[in-house]
Amino acid sequence: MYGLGIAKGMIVTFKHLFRKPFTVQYPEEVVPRGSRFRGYEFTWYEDRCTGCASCAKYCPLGTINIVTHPEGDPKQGMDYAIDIFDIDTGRCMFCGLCVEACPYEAIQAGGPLDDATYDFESLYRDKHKLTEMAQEHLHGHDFTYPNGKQAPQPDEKPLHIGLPVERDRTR
Amino acid sequence: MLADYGYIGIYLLLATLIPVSMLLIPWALSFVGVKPHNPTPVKLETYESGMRTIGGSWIRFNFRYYYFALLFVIFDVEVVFLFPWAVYLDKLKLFGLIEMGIFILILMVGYAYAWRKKALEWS
Amino acid sequence: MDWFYELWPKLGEAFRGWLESALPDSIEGWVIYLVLGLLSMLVIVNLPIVGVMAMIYMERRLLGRFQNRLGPNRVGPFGILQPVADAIKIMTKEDIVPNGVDRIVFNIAPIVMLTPILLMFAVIPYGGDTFLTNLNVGILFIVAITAVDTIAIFMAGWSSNNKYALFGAMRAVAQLVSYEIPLLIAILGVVVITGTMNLNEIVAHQSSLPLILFQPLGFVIFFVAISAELNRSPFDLLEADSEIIAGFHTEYSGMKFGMFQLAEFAALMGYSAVIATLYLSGWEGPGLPGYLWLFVKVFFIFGIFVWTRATLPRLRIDQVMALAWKFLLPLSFLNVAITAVEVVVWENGLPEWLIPVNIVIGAGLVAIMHRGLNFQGQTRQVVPSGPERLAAINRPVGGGTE
Amino acid sequence: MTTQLDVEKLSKQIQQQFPDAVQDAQGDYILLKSDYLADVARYCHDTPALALHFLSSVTGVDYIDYFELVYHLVSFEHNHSIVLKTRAYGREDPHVPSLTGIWQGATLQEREVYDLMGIRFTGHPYLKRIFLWDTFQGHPHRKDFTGA
Amino acid sequence: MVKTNGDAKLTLKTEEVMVNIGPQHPSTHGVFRMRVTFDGEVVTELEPIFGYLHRGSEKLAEERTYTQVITLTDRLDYLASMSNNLAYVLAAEKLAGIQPPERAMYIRVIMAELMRIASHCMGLGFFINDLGALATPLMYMFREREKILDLFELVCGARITFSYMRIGGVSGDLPEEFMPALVKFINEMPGYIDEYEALLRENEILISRTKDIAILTAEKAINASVTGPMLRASGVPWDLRKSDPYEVYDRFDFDIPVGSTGDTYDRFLVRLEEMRESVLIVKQAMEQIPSGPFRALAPALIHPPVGEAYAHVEAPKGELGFYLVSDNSIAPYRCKIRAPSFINLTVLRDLIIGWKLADLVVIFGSFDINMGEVDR
Repeated sequence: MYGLGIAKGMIVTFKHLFRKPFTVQYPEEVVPRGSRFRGYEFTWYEDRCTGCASCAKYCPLGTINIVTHPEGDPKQGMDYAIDIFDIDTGRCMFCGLCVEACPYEAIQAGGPLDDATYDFESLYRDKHKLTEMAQEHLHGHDFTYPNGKQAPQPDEKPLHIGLPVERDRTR
Repeated sequence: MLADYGYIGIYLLLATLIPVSMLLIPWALSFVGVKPHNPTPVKLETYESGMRTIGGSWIRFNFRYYYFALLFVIFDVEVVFLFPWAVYLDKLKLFGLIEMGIFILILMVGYAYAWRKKALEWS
Repeated sequence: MDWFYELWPKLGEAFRGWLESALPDSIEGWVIYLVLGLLSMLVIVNLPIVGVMAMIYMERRLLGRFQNRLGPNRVGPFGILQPVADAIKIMTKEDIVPNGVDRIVFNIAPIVMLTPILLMFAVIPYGGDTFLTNLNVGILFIVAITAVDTIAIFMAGWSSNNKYALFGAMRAVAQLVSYEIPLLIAILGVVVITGTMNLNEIVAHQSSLPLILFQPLGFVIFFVAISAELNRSPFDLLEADSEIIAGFHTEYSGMKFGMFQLAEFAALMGYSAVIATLYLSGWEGPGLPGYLWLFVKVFFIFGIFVWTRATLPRLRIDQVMALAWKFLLPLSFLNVAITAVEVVVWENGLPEWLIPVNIVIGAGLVAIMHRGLNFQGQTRQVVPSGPERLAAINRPVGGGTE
Repeated sequence: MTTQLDVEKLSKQIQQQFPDAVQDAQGDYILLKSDYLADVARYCHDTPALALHFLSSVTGVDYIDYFELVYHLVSFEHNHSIVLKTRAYGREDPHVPSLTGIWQGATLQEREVYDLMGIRFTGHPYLKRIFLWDTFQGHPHRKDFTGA
Repeated sequence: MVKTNGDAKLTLKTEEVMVNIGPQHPSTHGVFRMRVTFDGEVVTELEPIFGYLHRGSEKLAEERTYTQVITLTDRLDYLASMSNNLAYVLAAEKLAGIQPPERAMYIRVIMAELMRIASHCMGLGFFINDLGALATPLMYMFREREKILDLFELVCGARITFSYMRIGGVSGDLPEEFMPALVKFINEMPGYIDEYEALLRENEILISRTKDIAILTAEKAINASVTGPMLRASGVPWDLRKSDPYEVYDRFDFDIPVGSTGDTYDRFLVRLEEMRESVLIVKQAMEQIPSGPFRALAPALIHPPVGEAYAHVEAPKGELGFYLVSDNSIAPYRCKIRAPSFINLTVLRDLIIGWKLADLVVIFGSFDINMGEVDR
């Protein structure tokens, strides 16, 4: 019978009139994110980082800038001290390869959805800023890393809050 | 009855005034500085999916559309005849019915002819 | 509830009394008459503008619910101030007039579009004695005056010097003009039964039974034709967004664009009122004052328009034309013929047992006439699948562990 | 499972038809002389036993000394596939015959190779840049491309 | 304008009008551009113009390690990133001779089939949108796509650019909350497909707009290298999952929906039915999936031997192939992408000419192309 198909379709849409909306009203409700969520923020833990620069090598876009120098007593095994550890999250595409590359889980993906900034400069995060964000994350999440593991101890040390560093864009 | 048309006349003035004022209010707003006005050459280009237009659009367009306009004129005139008949059908009774039947029949012959000649197709 | 009925007349009387006492005696009575008339005109001319805001809100919310989302809900409680925000935004938007348009026609077109639509509200009866004018050719007046919109659309499309607008304008010429005829002839069925073109009398004629019962076929034709006239889905070819961007108003921005939208929705409101008046016994109804009944009916009909818009895809121009000329036109003539015969046979009003007969006749005629359209209604199978296969696909997987 | 055609057998078959067409046949591909490309392709397309009606992809590879054109052919009827290769020499005007006459599917792909690799397909009906604009200088997929 | 011709016939002279459809057009699915000549409403000439989204992915791949190229493949057909990942990873594994563990193959199949459902949801939704149905079916289909993206987010943490698959496996095992969520979704999905079918399949307007429109014959489709649902709608039962099974597709029981005429309606129906078959495959894969490692032991920087490899998968849009040439370095020497959307457009001009403006967008919509893949 002609017109039956249209009638069927009309019934389908009519049924939807009484269904609960699928959409979520964002600022009030937030969809729960999975534990592997590769968010708009990287947390980097200076105490775990050995300065091996695996992450920088893995990054397809080269957004990670890392400079180290050897340090410590040669008899006890040399360490690397990290001079510069910058992530230009403005260029980052959040592929998560650096997270996978890190053998010590020092850099981890995760973080909030609402991470808008007013200028590009603040998307460039140096090691002070990254540490600050990492500490903030730890304090806010019961000393759990974004990948779900427990941080060693809530340390009593004051947070590494660095002063804003003038940055040369040409570098 | 005539007073009704007078009302319509006054109402027409009002109904014209409102759209005109709707155009004028934004125009006035632009003096207050609420409404921006910064034309650029690209902004003032004719929109054609973001590309420069090729050729003008005031052209002799395919006349297929006008067939229907012509047919419309024919039928519209007939319908005007039908309305007074419809109002007085209860007084004209069978006579009116038969007469209008003949009238519509003639119309239908023309309609069938147009259909036959594929004037109603959109080729 | 009595005060409710009396509210507006009482208010009017009070205002009139205040005016009489306030004005010096030297001023003639006709001034009061004029002032009152102008005031009621102002009310009526603003009615579509305010109503359109309500309708836009309703359409967006309803569409949202049809589409399993919420719709506007941010501005004001439940988002009811959204149309107001939209109105303010559209007023303060930059008004871009592109190079190469025919400036005069381009600027006049929105006015030509909106004025007839506003005029239409002058003759609609809002209640037993609530109307601006009582024209004896009321329904004809409405159809005639709104037909001017075709010209406005063509003006807008042609003057824009834009090819998409040109397509829209050309389609307008073909489509709007074609659907005028089934529309008029469908109205003829009502006129034959009621014997008048006066809308008040048409409503009075339906005090016992709404005319949709005696004119089911006429109602369907009218509804389809009016969807096309108001270019509502599935006939929204003039502004088919997926094909010709925005059709005839592609180049319009700011308030001019807003006026096209306003006119479109106001026409929708007006014609919903006309449908209610012609077929659903207008303002008649138990319990509520007339104008409220009319608004209830208007919004009900509008809801159906939104529903179809939410469901149906768009037709193609040749199919739209075929629908008008090969389906609706003969059908509407048949409808008038059958109605005329019925009216002549039963001189003292149509008997009630004609209602099911008319519905059966209408359905039968639709079933016969649609063959002329060459519309294809047959579905097709693409995979040799049967109920077993579907059962295999639909079988639930249990567990959740590995 | 799509089977690889036996390269040796096929190359012998081709050599019977076109004696010096095959330059090399090893691994899973047949390297043809570019002059014979169109003929061999036509042969592969028309021979019922081969019935390679489907041209899957056309690829250009820049080996600095020469350009290699790789054609992946598939037969839906027999569910087998073969890779044809040919070489275009010279960096100024490398060219190979176009296969658009045999497979319509080659039109856009050959245009792409022409645009990005700069290999001219003789006999292509509409050989024009496809991704880049007409005034673009150079061919970006060449190994020596340094930027426009 | 009446003009007398040589043969004394009165004809009305009309002009043809040339219009740009795209790149800024609601129904060109991105930044595609067609320069179309109309006579009235009828298309008389059409020239597709590409390149507005050209990013040089193939060239970029030559400067990245094999693992880093995975992130490039995400951006090809961004509605079906998993399938792109899969195709590239297969090619790289073939090149380097790495065999992924069985569990990884099952995970990949599940991901690819979910991706197919999501991609077809978008393809059909926008196709109906081009028909003018004011986004209602699109919204319903978005709903299901969102659910699939939620699943993907559980697995890999991203919603569009997954970068989930790795050479030799996948980047992470299925998290424990994944399987219950998948069970819930996959049991609901057939009901949703039934809903789409009730809404669309028998709709007379849709049928009259699509049936017998733009018929693509089987011979022409094969000759023009058309693949995917378009090819199958033309009546060619060619699906790489059946005819050249990769991963573990040969272990599943599923059908290949094949159309009979090759018109727009068939292309629509084939996609609708393919969603059903994908549901079936996912269900079987869920029941069969073994436990074990999810990733083969492969070096971080692989140096494949000198050689070349071509691997193809049945992506939602058609045969997606990667042709990799290795020179034993850490980056591919040449990475060619056989993009189905791009090659399917070969027949665009032939199919559209002679139809009307309204058909143009519908036929184009039935191609279901993705500009990220067309321009690469």
